Amino acid sequence: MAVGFTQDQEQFREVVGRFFAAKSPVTEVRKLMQEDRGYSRDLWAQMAQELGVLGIHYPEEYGGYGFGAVELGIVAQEMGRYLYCGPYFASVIMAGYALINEGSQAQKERWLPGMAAGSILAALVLDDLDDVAQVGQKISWNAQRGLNGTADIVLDAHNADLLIVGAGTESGVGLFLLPADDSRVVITRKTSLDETRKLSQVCFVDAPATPLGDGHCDLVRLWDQLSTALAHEMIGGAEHLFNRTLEYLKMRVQFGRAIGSFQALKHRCADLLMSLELARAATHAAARYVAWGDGDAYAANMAKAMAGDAYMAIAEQAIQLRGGIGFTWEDDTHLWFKRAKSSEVFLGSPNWHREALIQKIEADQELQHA
Amino acid sequence: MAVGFTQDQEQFREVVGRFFAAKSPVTEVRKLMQEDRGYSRDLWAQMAQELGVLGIHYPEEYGGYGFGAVELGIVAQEMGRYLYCGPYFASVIMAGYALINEGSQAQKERWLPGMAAGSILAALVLDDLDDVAQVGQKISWNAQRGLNGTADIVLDAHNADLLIVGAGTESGVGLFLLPADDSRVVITRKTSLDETRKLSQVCFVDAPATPLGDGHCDLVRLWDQLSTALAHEMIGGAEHLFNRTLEYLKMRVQFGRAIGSFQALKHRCADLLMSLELARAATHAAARYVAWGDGDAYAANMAKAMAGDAYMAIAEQAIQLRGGIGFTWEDDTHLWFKRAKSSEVFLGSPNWHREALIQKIEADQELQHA
Amino acid sequence: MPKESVMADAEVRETVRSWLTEHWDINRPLDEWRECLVDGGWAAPAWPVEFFGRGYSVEQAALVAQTFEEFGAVGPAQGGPRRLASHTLLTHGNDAQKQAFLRQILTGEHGWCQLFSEPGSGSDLAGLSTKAQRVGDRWIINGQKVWNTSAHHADYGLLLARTDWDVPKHQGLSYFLIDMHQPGVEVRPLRQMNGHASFNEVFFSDAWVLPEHLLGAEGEGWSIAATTLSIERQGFSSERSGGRAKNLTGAIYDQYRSELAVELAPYTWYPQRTGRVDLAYPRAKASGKIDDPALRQALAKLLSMKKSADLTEALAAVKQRAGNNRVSPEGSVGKLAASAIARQAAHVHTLISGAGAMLGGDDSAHEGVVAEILLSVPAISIAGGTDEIQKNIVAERVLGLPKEPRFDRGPFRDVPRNAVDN
Amino acid sequence: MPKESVMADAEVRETVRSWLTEHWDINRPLDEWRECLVDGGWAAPAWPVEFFGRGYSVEQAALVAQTFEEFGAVGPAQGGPRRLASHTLLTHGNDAQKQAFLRQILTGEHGWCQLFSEPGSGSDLAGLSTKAQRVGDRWIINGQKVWNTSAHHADYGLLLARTDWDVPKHQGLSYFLIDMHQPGVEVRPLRQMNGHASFNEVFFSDAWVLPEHLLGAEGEGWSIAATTLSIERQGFSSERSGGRAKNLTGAIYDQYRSELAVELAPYTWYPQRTGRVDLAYPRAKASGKIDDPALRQALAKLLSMKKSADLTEALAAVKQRAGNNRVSPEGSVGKLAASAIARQAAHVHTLISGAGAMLGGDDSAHEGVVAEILLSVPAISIAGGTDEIQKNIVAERVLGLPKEPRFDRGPFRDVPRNAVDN
Repeated sequence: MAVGFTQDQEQFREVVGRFFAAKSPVTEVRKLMQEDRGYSRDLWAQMAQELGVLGIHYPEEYGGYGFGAVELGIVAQEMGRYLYCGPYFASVIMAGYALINEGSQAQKERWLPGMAAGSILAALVLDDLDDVAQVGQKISWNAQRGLNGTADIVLDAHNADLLIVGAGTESGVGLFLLPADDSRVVITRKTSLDETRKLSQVCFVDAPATPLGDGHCDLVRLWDQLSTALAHEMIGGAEHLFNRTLEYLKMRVQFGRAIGSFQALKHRCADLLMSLELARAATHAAARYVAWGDGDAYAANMAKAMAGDAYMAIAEQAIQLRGGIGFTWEDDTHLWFKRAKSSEVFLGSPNWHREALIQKIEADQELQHA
Repeated sequence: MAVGFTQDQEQFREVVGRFFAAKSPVTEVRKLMQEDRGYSRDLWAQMAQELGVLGIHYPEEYGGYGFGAVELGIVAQEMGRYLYCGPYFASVIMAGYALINEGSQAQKERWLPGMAAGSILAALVLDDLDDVAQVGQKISWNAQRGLNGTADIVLDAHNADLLIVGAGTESGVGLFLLPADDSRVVITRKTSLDETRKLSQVCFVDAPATPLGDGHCDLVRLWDQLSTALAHEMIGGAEHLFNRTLEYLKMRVQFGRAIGSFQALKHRCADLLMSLELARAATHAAARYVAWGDGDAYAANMAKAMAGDAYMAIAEQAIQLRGGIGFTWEDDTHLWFKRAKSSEVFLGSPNWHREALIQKIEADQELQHA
Repeated sequence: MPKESVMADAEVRETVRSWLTEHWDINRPLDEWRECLVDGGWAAPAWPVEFFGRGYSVEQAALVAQTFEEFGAVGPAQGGPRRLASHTLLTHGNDAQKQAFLRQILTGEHGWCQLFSEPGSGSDLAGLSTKAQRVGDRWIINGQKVWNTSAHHADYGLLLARTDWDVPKHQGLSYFLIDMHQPGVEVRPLRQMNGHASFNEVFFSDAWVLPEHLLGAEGEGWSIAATTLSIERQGFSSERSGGRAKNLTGAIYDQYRSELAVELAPYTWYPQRTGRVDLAYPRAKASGKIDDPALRQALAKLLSMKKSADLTEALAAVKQRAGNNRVSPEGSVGKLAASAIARQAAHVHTLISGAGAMLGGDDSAHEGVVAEILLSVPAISIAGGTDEIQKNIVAERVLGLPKEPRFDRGPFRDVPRNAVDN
Repeated sequence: MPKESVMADAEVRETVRSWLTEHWDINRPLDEWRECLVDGGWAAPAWPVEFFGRGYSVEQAALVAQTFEEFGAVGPAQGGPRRLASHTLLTHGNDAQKQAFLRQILTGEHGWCQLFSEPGSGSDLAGLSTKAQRVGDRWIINGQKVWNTSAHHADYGLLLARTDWDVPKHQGLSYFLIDMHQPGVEVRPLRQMNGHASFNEVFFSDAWVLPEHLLGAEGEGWSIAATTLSIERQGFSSERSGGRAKNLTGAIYDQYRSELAVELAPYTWYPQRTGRVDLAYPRAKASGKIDDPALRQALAKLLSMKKSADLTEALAAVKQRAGNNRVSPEGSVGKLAASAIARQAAHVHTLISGAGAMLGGDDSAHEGVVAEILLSVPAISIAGGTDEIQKNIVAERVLGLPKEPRFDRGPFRDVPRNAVDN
């Protein structure tokens, strides 16, 4: 069981962390969340050129850096910490993983270099974000009529040049590719609970689309990859909120003493630290599983479930321990709270992932006894 | 929504409480739990003659006092408080309810007066104590071969003169009656986790038995009645442990102060009080439902689930807050802890009762929309 | 005329009804009607005769209100802060103050607000540090208040400020009636995380109060505030309903509805703050999520908690009516239970929505209500005293556990406090 | 002979192997073999040459142990309390004390026990009140200890007692080596709620200690106790396994097994104390309860907590090896996680057993193990420092939150304490 990070990875985390600390201060977050586009094109270009993270986990032959889930996880964790606003999760992670996993060589050559360079934005359209087994029930594809159906919640579809769409076919669920500006695609913006993450409804009416690769795909693998990246983002956010809360507890005085000296609050913080530490260990283990198959097949489920619970618990307490001020718009806590709530339910609830974990153990046991 | 008790009922509670405080001190509990019989015949006679609680909820025409679930609940609550050891739950409550509910007039005349007078002990044999819907799967009855099968856990069967047995028949599950000393009944004593409650396995081999009433029965109603009585017993135990723990926290000094002045412990006690108050309210509501049909059909399920969770939470903390001494045999806490654990799983776990609650709501809704 | 306190119920009803028959007119302007109400003693029948009332008992006053309701007549100006002001004035005001303010409260001419909490003193209200200094013939006020509902349209404020820094914190406070329309008072709306702006911040920069608007004596502020807070704790649920009049047709009703809309605006999200347990089962059923066993467990827990909390509250009410006035466990856990229920409800609504909980505003389920639940529930364990304070109270007053050691018993000047205050 | 600290691994192994080849004999009596071991310096190779050791590094000593294990040779006398005694003596004993006691620890001639905790001072160990008074040429001991594993067959005890009541509590303690075989010492077994009796209570009534058996100086007891406690925290898991030797055939192994059986008797239920996570999935599967969705949720939580706690522990170990010795969050939450895991495991085992959990003793599932789990798990959040103390430590040392106010800083005589002490 490998644990921990290499020195290079630690250094990379520092560089990425410093970058977003500088480029994604909360004033910027508050500005972008009000806007429809929701991200800065300048910063996107810097992320491609200066920081080099847009294609961090794409193979080098397609303009990427050839790293894997561990390094991508570092980026996601730091983005989550600073609540970075932009289509990174939608394009680089979601659509990127889909292309890497399933794309033909030609498709990868056509799209990945542009995505890594920052000139192309893609979005992955899944018609179910609760349960991977339900994907492809509401959108169908066949060779004659192309894509038909609706996905209710799609990240950053309104910013995308390219859509990759999960759709049911006669022979299972496949991924399909089409330009986002096709007239038979209707993208309708939706209001988000977490306004730092832009959502749309995407509707297809006889929209022609090309199969990604051979039209078959391993959706469970993709779901695990995305869940793992999301868990990292959550851990970063949870760390930030937890640290901010500790600072507040040390500074805020009531009844003549810092409220952090009240034992009930101290013990609560110890409990939160435990959840956070365990969730972080699970999340980093999931990255190693996704990267190298090292560890348990349920690693991503464990990570997403634990990170989701820990982030929400910390977010709730971050408000509660601030009292009234924590409930105001002016205070920043709610921005992370909303991200926590939205991430909790995105790509499977903690309950869903726990059920998936047991199913994987059962499958594994059956394999062993077969 | 009626709430609260009448003055008569409050007075009755006081009388019963004083009785068991005097007659069931913990020294007596420790003595009886070591013995195989597990109860005092003298005390049983006093309970019949002086206290008059053996037939508290039996109709007066059968030697009972004609009271209902509320008064029976008061008795059960006080017994649970003092950890009364004896076949009250098995005979008076379990077998008693079965007879009252389903017995023919002749059967009630034959058995209830003796049970109320303390001269006859009965036991209710159910082959499943987890799920009322599973009763009658392991024991069967037919007119030719009588009873066959095994119940793994039966309360106080070894003390019983009379057995009432739930068994599957061609036309559903029924209750059947036979003397406990029939040679085709094998009663094997089992070790209990909670040694204040004596258990046996009961096995039938072609044992002749008479149908109770017409051989059909409303097991769900019976299960609700028993669960409600058990919930009362749990509330009494929980109250006792909680009060004892508060006393300890006020008395025990560490670091130069009473440990009850530490905020983390104070807040924990406030949380426990909340669980206890809510569970008690639910339990007393269940008694009113069982007695008069007043309230929700799921009242007993709500009570059993909440009382089970509250009692276990209080029992765990009663040990934890005492530290090492709470883990010793010498300290009395474990006696109640074991009763709490054993009651948690007896007649359906909290999870089972919650599921049952939802099923009843669904049934009710369908009825309303039908 | 029979002595009113011994009037039979039927007689009260009849008196009201005949008076209304004579005076009620749906085409009368609302303010004029309210003047008439006050003149007739019907705006506050339980108040003393010398102060616009009729000296009725509380039960009789309730009968009057009920008769108004049946008749479809609009009552006196209501609104939480107005009631806080009138009851505090009735208890602690001198005759001149009562004469000066009570009438305009009932007619609705004056709006009021409460100015207690401060950014630096939330749970520790008595640790507030807004300063009132006597300079010449005036009190000069400097400091900041927060959570002031209705302050943006209030004419007067109930102000708690520190007049003595050399005594323990509870002893140095005084209670003022402050004119909100003056240059030294600035009111800014305060937006919450759920998007609503139900409260204000109020800034005082050399604002002033006349000496005759000190309520009670200097240094008595804390005990007077206790009266205000106890009225606040009784809640405003009945007043917030608006009654039958809000659905009737006629000119005066239109005016009444406009008034109501303004006064109730801060509270539209309050039902969501409780978690909307009422929506849980119907939403689970409608969405098909009722078949998820884990949801069923969570839902059963929620419904059990809610039902047993209702039972507990009912029991507490019975005991209170029976005159059992000591702090009862049933009553004291109600607030904690409400928090636990709201949190569990938010959890259940999240489970029902699944990824749908990513949507906000009107795109959220149930016409936007679900997002509002998720973003409002955090308030319930904070507003009106945090759960932490409530647990201290339960542990000490109900369970008799020893008190926390105190570090703020000395002169307030020497008590450590937040930098923002100094 | 090359300097041992620079000996290559292979050379260490070879030296051990050739010595064992020469001396090891399975028909030799165990006590004779242990004398031989000590004489050869192999009983404690990491100890100094002048005290029965060879001055090896910790890594080299581990190699020696490994080679013994491979060879199938029995090592020196082990057992937790003996190791506490020897390490504390090595660090704080004078030469005479080391000469007097260390050899008989290694040979197994003397058993030891720890005499720290008292009924009146559990979490607050430094608040202990067993009294040591200098009377003539002896220290006279009066008081009571508790949780003393092995005290019933110990020859000597590590005793912490109060010698000065007029200084703050940590400063008034002294550390004694007490002869357990004397009339003033009474040892009584202490039974736990799970039926086992792993501990003892020890009562001192005018028991005595020779002045030369005061360890360190008078008043230094607390800092010496810290050494003992830090060794205790390292755990005894490897020693408790008994190694390969416990399964081999031969006279000396029989003797070793008897010794082991006595020493390990108190610990047979320790695995159950952790909740036996290893049994959860197999039992759920075998019972068919795995199909219960609520159980699946609880089980998944359990397995996730366990797995991530293992990962966290592994990470803490990596960091510690990397020389990062400051208190790390990873290390500090381990004990809390173990408690949470054990509680969750008990919950899961309860769900699996259902009404079967009513059975106890051997009638309980898995040959009685399940009942033992349910009745042993409460110990894990208490033993070795309660969760409450651990949370204080995490909050203060890891998270840097302010300390609790203290009420026990003055002379111990004036500090409030439990009636039982006085």
